[in-house]
Amino acid sequence: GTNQDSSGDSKKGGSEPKKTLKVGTDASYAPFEYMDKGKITGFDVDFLKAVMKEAGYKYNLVNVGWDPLFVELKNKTSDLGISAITINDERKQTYDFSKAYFLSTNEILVPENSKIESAADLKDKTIAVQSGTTGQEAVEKLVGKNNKNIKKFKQNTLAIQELIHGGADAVVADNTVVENYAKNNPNQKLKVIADKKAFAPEYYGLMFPKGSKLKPTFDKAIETLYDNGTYEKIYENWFKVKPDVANLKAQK
Amino acid sequence: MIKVEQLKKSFGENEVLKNINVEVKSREVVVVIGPSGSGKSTFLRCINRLESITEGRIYIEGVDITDKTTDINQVRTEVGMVFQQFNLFPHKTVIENIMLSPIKVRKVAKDQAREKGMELLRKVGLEDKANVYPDSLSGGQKQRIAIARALAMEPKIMLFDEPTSALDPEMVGEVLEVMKQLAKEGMTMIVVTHEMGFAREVGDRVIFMDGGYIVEENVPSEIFTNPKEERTKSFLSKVL
Amino acid sequence: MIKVEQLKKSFGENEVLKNINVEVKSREVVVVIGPSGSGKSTFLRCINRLESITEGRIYIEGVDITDKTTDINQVRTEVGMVFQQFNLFPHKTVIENIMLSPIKVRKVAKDQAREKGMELLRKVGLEDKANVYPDSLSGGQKQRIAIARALAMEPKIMLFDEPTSALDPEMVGEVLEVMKQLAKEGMTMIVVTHEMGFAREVGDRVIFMDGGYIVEENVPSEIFTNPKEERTKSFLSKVL
Amino acid sequence: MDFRLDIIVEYAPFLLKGTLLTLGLSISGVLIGTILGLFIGLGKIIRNRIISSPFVCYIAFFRGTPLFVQVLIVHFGVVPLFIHETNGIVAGIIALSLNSAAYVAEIFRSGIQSIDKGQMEASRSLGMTHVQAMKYVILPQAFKRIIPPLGNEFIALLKDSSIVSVVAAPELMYWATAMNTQYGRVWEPYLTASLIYLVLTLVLSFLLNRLERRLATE
Amino acid sequence: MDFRLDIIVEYAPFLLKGTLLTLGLSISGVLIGTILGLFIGLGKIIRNRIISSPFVCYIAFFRGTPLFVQVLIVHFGVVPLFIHETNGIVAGIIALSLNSAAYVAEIFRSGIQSIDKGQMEASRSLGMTHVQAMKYVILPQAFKRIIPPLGNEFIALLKDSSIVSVVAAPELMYWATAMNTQYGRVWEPYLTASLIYLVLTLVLSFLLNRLERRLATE
Ligand SMILES: Nc1ncnc2c1ncn2[C@@H]1O[C@H](COP(=O)(O)OP(=O)(O)OP(=O)(O)O)[C@@H](O)[C@H]1O
Ligand SMILES: Nc1ncnc2c1ncn2[C@@H]1O[C@H](COP(=O)(O)OP(=O)(O)OP(=O)(O)O)[C@@H](O)[C@H]1O
Ligand SMILES: [Mg+2]
Ligand SMILES: [Mg+2]
Repeated sequence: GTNQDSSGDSKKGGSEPKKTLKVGTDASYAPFEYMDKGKITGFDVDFLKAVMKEAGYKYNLVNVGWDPLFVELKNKTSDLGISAITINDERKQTYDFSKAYFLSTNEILVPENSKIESAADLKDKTIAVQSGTTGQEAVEKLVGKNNKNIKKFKQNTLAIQELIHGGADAVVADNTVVENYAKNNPNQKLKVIADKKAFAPEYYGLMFPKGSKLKPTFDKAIETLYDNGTYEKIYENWFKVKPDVANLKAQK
Repeated sequence: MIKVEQLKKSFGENEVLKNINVEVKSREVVVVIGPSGSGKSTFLRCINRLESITEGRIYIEGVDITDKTTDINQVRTEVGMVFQQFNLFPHKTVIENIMLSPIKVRKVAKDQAREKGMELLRKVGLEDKANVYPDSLSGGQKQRIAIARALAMEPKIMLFDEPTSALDPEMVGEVLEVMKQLAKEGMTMIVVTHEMGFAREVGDRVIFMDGGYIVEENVPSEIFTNPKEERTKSFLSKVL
Repeated sequence: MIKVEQLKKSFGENEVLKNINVEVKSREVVVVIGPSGSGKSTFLRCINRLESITEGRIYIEGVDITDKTTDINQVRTEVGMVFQQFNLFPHKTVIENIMLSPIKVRKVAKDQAREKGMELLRKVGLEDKANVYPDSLSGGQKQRIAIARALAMEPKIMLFDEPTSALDPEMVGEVLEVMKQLAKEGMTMIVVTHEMGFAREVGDRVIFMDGGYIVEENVPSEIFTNPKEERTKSFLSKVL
Repeated sequence: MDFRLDIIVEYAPFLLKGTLLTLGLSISGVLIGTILGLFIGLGKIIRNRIISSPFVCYIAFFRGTPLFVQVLIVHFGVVPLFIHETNGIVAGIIALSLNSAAYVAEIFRSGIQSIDKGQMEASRSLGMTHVQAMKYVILPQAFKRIIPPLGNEFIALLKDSSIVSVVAAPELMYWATAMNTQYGRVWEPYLTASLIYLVLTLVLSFLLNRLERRLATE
Repeated sequence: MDFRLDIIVEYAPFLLKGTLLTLGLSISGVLIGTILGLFIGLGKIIRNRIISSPFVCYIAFFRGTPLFVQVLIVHFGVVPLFIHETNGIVAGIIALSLNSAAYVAEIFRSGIQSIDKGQMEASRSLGMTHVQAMKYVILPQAFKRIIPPLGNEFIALLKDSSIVSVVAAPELMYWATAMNTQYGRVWEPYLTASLIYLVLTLVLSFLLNRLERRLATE
């Protein structure tokens, strides 16, 4: 599945001609990256376009799938990955990450009549998450890693289906994901609970092979997007609210 | 005993039996001969309704077995059949082969069935094989067990369909011996066979079939030495 | 022509042939008889090395075929074999069955192979069947084709392993007729059969095997009327 | 290629638990599937087209669509009807059973039809009814022939059970995926899982071969 | 249950493209698998254990591990060695071919061994070598018997090809998943996909049956 999308005419690039970068993604995580009528679309896609323009690289965004994405980077068959990838310590053991480019807060999705009011109520409840997401991380911090009350699904949509069909008491996922779903499916009678205290913010980053020389360039490019307001525009376009740029900039 | 009236049998378009009329009296031994494909097997199989009948009537002891209301399983218990391929049940021992039907169909008590079974094994000279599986028997032994199995249902008539054709020559004799004994005891029998010696010695009557018809029937001494029909003559010249 | 010296053959523990010594002269017809399991088939199969030999030597026209350096495929082209089960190639027409080996093994030209094949079909009385598939033939016709197929390789010896045992009785005659013709033309033949009439009429010598040994051998007139060994007597009494 | 044994060690207890559930799912799947399959197979043999057609359709559906979809349908569509909530393990067992029933039905059908017609004729000629002949003569013989393909079906099910991870039944593949997502590494979890599958299937094949040989000599 | 036909209509062209790739993957898989499988099957028949053991191992590995893992290994381990980049479609074709080769090998083996021994003996007695007998007598007959199980393997591959979606080869299941993630809906994409799979497999079975019948009468 190669979906080509190139941009950037390397006007700022400087002297040497830069090679075209291969960027891997798993286009199955709306609204960050998903297929819209055969085209990879989403916040990450627009953000990547801006970053690449800033960094002065031509690139190919390729939908390689989630598991393959990691192998691509490890084998250096891709130059970087963007796929709403959470920066965490385990992954840092094998890969490098750029500066954080997205702040995600997890929220709880429950049936309207649920007694759950905060993250603390989740203990001893069955919680559905998408495996590998910040939602999973957050819940595992709360109730323990690989706790048997956590059900991990390959997709958030399946986790939410589980909730709707009574197999789980709550879904924990990115605020954007759960709010999107609750808004678009009012007849399912779901409500969203935010618990800023319990769920520490999580950050997404661009992922590079260990020791990649690209990292400094991209860190700088991201910084620039924060400063010149481009980031805010893209963010508002997708999420209809203002981002917490100060918080993001504060991250290393 | 058996009366077959205007029997016709077709497989699809192919009419295999064309107007067969036969009467077999009690204690009579009828031998059926004829070339391959002439309908001999089909004829036997119609008598115990292994084949459905296209037209005509078959009476066994006055009961019309072609009638829909007749209990065919009941009829079959009275008509024993022995096949060319023995068809013993390979997952059961010899004695179990013999006891199965009396127990399940006639609801005979196990002990009684076993006793009767052993008696029959003695009759066919194989009481020492009661507890072996059919696989370890020779062809001739298998066929004798198959006869004993059929007799266990105490049939009034026995049908034999080329009982010795699948046997090695030295085993033919032992099976024919059992059949001769049976005939002597007065069993009513219809035997399809190519063993002309047996037909001559034991048969009360020989029926020659060809192309779905009974071409000629007569006592053995007549038909073998003095066949009336051309087709009988040419067939006998090949097999004698 | 053929000389078998101290032939032994075992399947694992089971010694099936125990010291067989036979000599067959050119143009001689040897008939092998004996009870089932006595090793008749194994004996034939050793002669064209379908079975490997455990001990002993076999010479065909002076060539030691048990020698490792002998080209066994070459030997086999000189020894034709006819099986009980015909073993025609079902995916080829009759004439293709006959032509296959001459073309592929002897590298005969197609036209020539076909001509020779048609001649052989005429010999076995089946030239009208050249282009049909074996499935549509009767057993007797199949066996005659099998004989023609073996003859197409122009063998010096023909081995027959119960060629008529799988046939309906009325077809036995036509196959024996072809074999008699072959014998008359001077073919060297070893025939395993239960057809005593054929043995008597055509056989130059009869070998009686039992339990892996040659128990007795003699000209037919002697062995049938005046067998010397007890085992021969008892066997013959069963099959005659 | 670096290969991190430490994370395999860390996940070993989970992989073990997962393997046990994988075995449990496959065993219950093949057992229930065998019972269902027997009836469906017998149903398909019935000469009457009207009676046999639902069985024919059942087999066509379960053999003609990916197990993946069947699992989702059972999980979200069928299980909640009965226990008023979803349950990955229950759904897994049901889906694997229904799926294997379709395959087992075909195994039974061909096993039964492979028994020589003479057996049925001999039974009928001894006065047995069709049902009696099936019960005492045909099925006992068919069972023996059915064991090898049934064993193969079990092995197939063992591998197919990995699909149940999509509804979060914590079997072997589920834990391999968990490991994969936590560390973002592919080879360690999946090669380990495939090795476990390979060992399971080879051991099963071996046992199956021995069983077959014992049955053959009986 | 609401069922949104509009999103199916919207995705129809992609599902169609995906179906075509699914067919393409399965067809190339079964074709290449058949050629490979013939050699592997012949290799397994060889009496010499040393020569036959690699073939035996090949079959054990590919039949004993989930296709899922095989796809990943080929995608990351094998394809980059040759074309210096990953490619989901190439990996899909290779993995499906290697996998089906193992099954086809067994089909060939049992097809060859099902030919009556008398055929080989008759050929040898006519002076043919073992290879000649195989080529002119055994294999032509075996091929006929092999066609039905080969057809079944094709059908199995058609369903199994859905697994190739993990390396983002845009076949049917890939688009169903894309639809699922875009709209967050489960039934519309997966029921539609399963219906397409069902139609494909039923049509194939039908064609296969006709072919079998024609071969039988020939
Ligand atoms: N079940 C069947 N379906 C169709 N045709 C059949 C069936 N059984 C027998 N026939 C045909 O009926 C004809 C008579 O067959 P039958 O078996 O009665 O002959 P037969 O005299 O017993 O021959 P044989 O000596 O070879 O046993 C043959 O042409 C055969 O092909
Ligand atoms: N391939 C084999 N493997 C093991 N034992 C065999 C094999 N072939 C034959 N035998 C055994 O060798 C013995 C002789 O068999 P053979 O076929 O030569 O007998 P036969 O005289 O031809 O009998 P029949 O008249 O039944 O054909 C038998 O006990 C048989 O079981
Ligand atoms: Mg008959
Ligand atoms: Mg023999």
